[in-house]
Amino acid sequence: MIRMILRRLLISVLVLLVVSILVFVATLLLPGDPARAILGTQATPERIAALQEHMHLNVPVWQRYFDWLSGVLTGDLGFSTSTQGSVNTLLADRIGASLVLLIASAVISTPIGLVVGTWSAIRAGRTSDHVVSGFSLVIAALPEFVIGVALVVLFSTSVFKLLPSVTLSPPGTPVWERPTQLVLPVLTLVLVVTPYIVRMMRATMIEVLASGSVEMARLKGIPERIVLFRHALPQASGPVAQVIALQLAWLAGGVVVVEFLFRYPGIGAALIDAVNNRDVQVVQAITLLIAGVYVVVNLLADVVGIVTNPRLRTEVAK
Amino acid sequence: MTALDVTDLHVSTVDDTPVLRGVSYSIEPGEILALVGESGSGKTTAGLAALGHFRTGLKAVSGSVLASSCGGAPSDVLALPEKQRRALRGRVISYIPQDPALSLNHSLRIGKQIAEVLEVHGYPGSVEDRVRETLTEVGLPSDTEYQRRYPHQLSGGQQQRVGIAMAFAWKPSVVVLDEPTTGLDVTTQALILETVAKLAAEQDTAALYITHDLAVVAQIAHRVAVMYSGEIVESGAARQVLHEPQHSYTRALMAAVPGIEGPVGRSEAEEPDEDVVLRAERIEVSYADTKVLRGVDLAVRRGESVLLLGESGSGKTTLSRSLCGLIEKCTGTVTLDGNPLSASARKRSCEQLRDVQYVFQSPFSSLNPRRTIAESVEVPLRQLTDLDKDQRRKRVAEVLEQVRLDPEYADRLPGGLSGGQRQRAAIARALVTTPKVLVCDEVTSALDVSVQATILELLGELRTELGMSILFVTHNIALARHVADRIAVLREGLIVEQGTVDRVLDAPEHEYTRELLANTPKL
Amino acid sequence: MSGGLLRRALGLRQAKIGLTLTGIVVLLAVAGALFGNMITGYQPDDFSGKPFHANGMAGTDGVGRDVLTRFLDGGLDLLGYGLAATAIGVLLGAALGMLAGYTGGWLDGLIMRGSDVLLSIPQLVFALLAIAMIGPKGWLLILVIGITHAPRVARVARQTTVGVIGQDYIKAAQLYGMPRRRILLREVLPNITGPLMVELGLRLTYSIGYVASLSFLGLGIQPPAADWGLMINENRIALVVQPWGVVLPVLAIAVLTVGTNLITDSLAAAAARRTTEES
Amino acid sequence: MNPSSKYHRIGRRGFLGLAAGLAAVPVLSGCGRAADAEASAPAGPPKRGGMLRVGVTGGGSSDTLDPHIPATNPDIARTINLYEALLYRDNQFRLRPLVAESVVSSPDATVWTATIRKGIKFHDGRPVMPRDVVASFRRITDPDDPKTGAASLSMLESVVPTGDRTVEFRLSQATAGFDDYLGQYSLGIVPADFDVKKPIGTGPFRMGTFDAGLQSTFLRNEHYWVPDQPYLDKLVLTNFTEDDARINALLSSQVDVIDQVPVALIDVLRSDERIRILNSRTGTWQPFTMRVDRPPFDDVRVRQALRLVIDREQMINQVLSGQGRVANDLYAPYDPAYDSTLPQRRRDLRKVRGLLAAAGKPNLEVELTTAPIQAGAVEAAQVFQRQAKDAGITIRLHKVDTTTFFGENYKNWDFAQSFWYTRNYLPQVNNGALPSSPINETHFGDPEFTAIIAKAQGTVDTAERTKLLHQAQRIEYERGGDIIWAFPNQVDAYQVYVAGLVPDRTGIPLSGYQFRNAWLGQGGGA
Repeated sequence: MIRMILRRLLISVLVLLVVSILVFVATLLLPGDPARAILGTQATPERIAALQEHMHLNVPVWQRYFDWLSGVLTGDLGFSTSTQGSVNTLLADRIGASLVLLIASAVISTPIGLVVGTWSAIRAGRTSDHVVSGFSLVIAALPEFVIGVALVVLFSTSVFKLLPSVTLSPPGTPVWERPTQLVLPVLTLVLVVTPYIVRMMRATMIEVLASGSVEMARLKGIPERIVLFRHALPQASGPVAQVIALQLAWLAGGVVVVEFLFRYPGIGAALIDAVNNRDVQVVQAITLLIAGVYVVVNLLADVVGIVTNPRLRTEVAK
Repeated sequence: MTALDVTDLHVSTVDDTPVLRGVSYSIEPGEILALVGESGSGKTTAGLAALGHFRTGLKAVSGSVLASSCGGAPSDVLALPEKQRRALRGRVISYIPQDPALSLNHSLRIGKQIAEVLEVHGYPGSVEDRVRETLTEVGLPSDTEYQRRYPHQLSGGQQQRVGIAMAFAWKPSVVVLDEPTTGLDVTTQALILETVAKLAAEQDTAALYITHDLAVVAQIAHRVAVMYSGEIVESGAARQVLHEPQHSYTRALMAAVPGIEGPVGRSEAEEPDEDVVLRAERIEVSYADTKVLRGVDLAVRRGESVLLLGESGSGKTTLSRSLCGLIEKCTGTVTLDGNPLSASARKRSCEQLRDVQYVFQSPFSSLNPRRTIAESVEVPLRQLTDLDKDQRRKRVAEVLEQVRLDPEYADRLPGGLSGGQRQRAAIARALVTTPKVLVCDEVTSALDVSVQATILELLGELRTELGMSILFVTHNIALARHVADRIAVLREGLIVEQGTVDRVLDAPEHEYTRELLANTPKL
Repeated sequence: MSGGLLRRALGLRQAKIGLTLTGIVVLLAVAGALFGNMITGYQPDDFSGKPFHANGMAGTDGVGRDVLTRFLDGGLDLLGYGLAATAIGVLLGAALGMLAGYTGGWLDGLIMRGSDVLLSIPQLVFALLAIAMIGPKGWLLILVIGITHAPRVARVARQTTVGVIGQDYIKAAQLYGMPRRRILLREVLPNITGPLMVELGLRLTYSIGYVASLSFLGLGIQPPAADWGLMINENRIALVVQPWGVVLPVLAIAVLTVGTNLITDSLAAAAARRTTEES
Repeated sequence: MNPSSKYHRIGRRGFLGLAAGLAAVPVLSGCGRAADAEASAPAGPPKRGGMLRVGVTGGGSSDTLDPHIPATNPDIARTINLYEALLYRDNQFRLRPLVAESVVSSPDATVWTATIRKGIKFHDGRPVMPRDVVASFRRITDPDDPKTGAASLSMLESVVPTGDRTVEFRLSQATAGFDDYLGQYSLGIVPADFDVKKPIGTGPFRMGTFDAGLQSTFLRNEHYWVPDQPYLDKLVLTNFTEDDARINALLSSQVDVIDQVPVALIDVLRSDERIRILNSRTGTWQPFTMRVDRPPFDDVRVRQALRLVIDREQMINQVLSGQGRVANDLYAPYDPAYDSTLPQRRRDLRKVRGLLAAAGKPNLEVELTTAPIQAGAVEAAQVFQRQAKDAGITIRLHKVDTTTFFGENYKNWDFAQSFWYTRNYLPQVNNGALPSSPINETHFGDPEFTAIIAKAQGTVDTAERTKLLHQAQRIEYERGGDIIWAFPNQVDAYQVYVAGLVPDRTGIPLSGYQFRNAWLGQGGGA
């Protein structure tokens, strides 16, 4: 088992390494000279040269990559040209803010998704199941900004005027100090993510409930509650961990649009800004960060899958 | 007093297609009733109905299922409220499933799974002791270490014993066994049957034994009920039904069962190396660390039929595929008429490919579901011959006729054909290039026994008509006299015994062959 | 064949609803682009009043253009981009997935590890990365969304291909010396159309969402084009005073994606049913 | 004004980025502190005390307290309130003394003498001495590290103290409007021992706290030279990168004052009785720039055609929501020498077609590079594109991001856009219309024009100079490369209880950020 986990770990590290190369190479293709972009109208050849020197733009590409990578590994994410400061400072508060959004959404949507999905699976074929399936199918189709805008129209501007539609913390204050501002962004993410969890949970549970071992448990006369919790749910835990991981990983990327929509001061909004400003190192850092979250979350899901599966956990009898 | 009394049971699908049409049977304590039928006859539905369980998509329409616990008044399982019905299950009526690998919970230790059935119904004594006891009863170790194992740490036979232990833990008055030995080799099957019979007798349990295998029935059942398309067409004492069947279906069924005694063995004198078409020497195949074939020598003579006998895991499919060039990593030599064949079909010439053909085990998997039968049969011609379109079409029609397949099926997709018809089409595809050697890999094991008989008959006729050689690969020794001239017995990658059919069946030399013959149930 | 699958899927009520919804929006987008100005009397870039005023049925946008006209004109690009991206993604993904699944070995490893790398970057983030590099060009949107679909489609294609090549009829084809390309095209492909059709629908739904999202972020279709995603971005500042500029495109995108998703789900149901029936 | 600070980088996403903006209007309107108080416009004499919270557009972690390199709006606001130059432009765009009492020219305009205001002191109480002025200008024109203002002071040879309170500026060439250059806010006078870490100047406020990219606070300068001023005890500047966040902050009374209201939202804000709009006519301009040395714009008829095809009123209506005045392809409207006698150019499609036909380009097709360099810039390009279509001219929009816009091709786009603050004519020409100008986007280098300007620079006599400048303006009117279609208004907003903010012509938001005049009435100053 340890070997399998280590193997997965190694693969994850390799994937991240390749991602880092990809991201680095991609940003090399950026048009325009970052030094010139920083200096803007004050660009004289001398100052450009000096800045290029300072930014190590004149050393070979591979060396820049290793400089950058060793920086990233030691926690130095580089220099943001548009804010003229370190990427660390730029992202420090934003990572926290995004995490708040991410964790709040995950903590709300996961249990709801699991419970509703299971409930729907138990009642498969009945009206309530059809309603749940229909709803989740419809909502799952909607792009996040459509849900977000709809929520704004519904709760903020036009129908009910209850909640703020933009995040408006004075700079420097943590986002969670104004919880009402978190409601709509979190709700949007919850609505985006929950249908997927519901659908996957429902499908998995229907399959598990139709499996031989659950049928056997029922034929043993085991009460339905125990059948569900002892026989059905543990079998679903592997796939469900995968789904949750996938959704968490999705959230890491999905926050981009939602943060932009609600003016939420997280890394997603920072990414859009950086793309607009062609702020190379910020784009690099955020992309790598999101990819990192993605890979780590998936790794965790795999580990959960390995640990909860007795077949993988124990030796096979010879 | 009757332990289980099923009366006029009607079951249909939710959209009202009848599945069971008035099934009635009863079993006395200590009696074993075999419910026999081919696939789709409704026997499993009838068995599960005894526990008041209907699979998704099915519903009970009418009828009653009266079960009596030892000494208690009979109660109608179907009419009981859910809670009381549940109280009966596992305690008064228990169930042993077809495939323990699918039915045991893989995330629970086996001890726990057995204990569970005792706990949920409130076992009066010590659960721990009873678990140990039942494990011993089914012939498994009962120590704590063993109880802490997970199902995947057991072999198939052991898993099925755990299933039996669960079923007999409460000493139920009725046990329903749904093809409990399918997929097990004959030796294990014999042990399981013995255990079941012993426990039923000891505990005075009424057993409903669902099976398609008439030979097994002869071995275990007191009485037999034969099901055909949702009805019991004939029932009675085992001996009577098996040997003096009344109903035409039963008679046909009995006739189709290949007996190991069979007709007459077409035995000729053993004259090795005479006119060998296909010869394999020192064939070895390994996957990772496992040697599947460990140096096999085999020869097939012109016009001869050789039965390659082996249980699952013996390497018989690997061997037959190696001969056809489907196992690229096999070593050793395969020669056709003295000319060496490449291990890879891709490197064999068209002529070589035409001369050695292969029929797959499952006709459900060997035909592309997106091609019509005619298209599938045409493929070898298109790939391996220079015939033009018209010639090909003519040849396809010809060969379809040879396998007695109605031309109207030619333009259908495999989905529109029955299993037997599909297998005929698959055989047609193999014959379309008039091969010198036809390798048939378990071609009947996916088919019902009545269909099996017709396919075997067809193969026999074709061999005579076309004069080709057949390598008939099977696990079922009972087929030997029906199809083969010679037998080669494969065990763990080695041929342990070869000889004429009569010689091997009548005077087996190898211990393993003897064991196989002993454990094979006979009618 | 897949025609049968479609027929079977369209037999479902859900598919009929989906088809109707999709049809309405597609019709709106196509007819709107062709005849929009006849209905409203304005061209998409004509000025009909002061910015964010109530002139016309749905008011004006941020530079005083008629919102209804632009709404009618704004769906076709989205549809076209979505379809093109989907086509690229599904074709590329199916080809790679089938190749990986059929060939196995190092090529399989290379393709699948490569797609792991792509998969570890969320699709939208990857698109943003590309747009940051090259700028918001139409062809880039199509290409990058297509490329990010590919590994996801490839996974499905590979998985189903592996399932199919385990079937004996593939062995049979090998036995008859059928070349690899022909096996893939004639034996494998027809048998994975079900999952691929489902992928097609799914990817179309997502493509529409991504194109619209990127336009909404100001990084997709560029002004002065009338485009639903872009309109939402341009007009949401005045949501309180002139909501139509946001509400109309939001509704259209919602109906469209819900429609395609309903069809996709029906396809999945039909494909699943077909598989069980055939086995 | 100086060239490098002319771009508000704020409008990066400009209009487009305005998010759900007003979405929060009705929501937040209930929670403001002024909602229940009887807030009404203050009247009577200014009241002392209180804290003014200002929401300012833009800024970032590159924010600085350096008086001589302000770049973003928050930088400018800080500079104006911490430091003072010798002269400044008042709300009417008149040149007024600040640290200097007076600045007078020698007859030949080669030597300018500034007299330091009597009794003026730095924040730490030290009087301003000539050596401080000298040191300040040395710091600005340091050849190793030239500051923002250095570019416009190329004619400055030396700064020499000539008395207790006088300093002489000696020039290498006669410069008639030299005092105009001294009126730039980036030429603040600081102590000779100035250190950015101890930001000391003579401004109405002294530094409190400074958090780059976020917020800075200021305290009243007790030594300020204007009696009673400033009225406020405390000033807080908060950066808002996002327009909608800034507007919502105002509506929710998190700030008292904001700069830069998107024009399309003026009516919406106006309908809120707690809010007042500060609408300033300015001399800022957002031209389309055509390179006169590149085809097809090297043909003057093409340039004229494009100037005639634009519908200026419609541009103002659609792009600026009516907030602006029609311009006549000339800048510097507040310069006394502005030539208002030139006929107003109006749209004339017949003439356009005639000109294009004559130029041999009846189906003119050009590419316009646009970027959100300023609120409304991309919209202006779109509206112009549509207007040109009426005359059969095809304008392809090449939309780039600001970084690309200001990247390698900056100042070399064939056809693009620009944005300038209010300036007088000669400084503007020096900045952008001469071959030697730092930012000559049109590559305008008309020899006749250059000669006239050179002559005007050295002409001290006002009437004579005005005549020359009229000639120069006529040349630009006829042959120039800028399409100047409007002078947009500067629109800011404040809570009704804020007083002392008046319309300002400079184009710098919020009365030129001169918060020394601001005070709080009933309801404010919490």
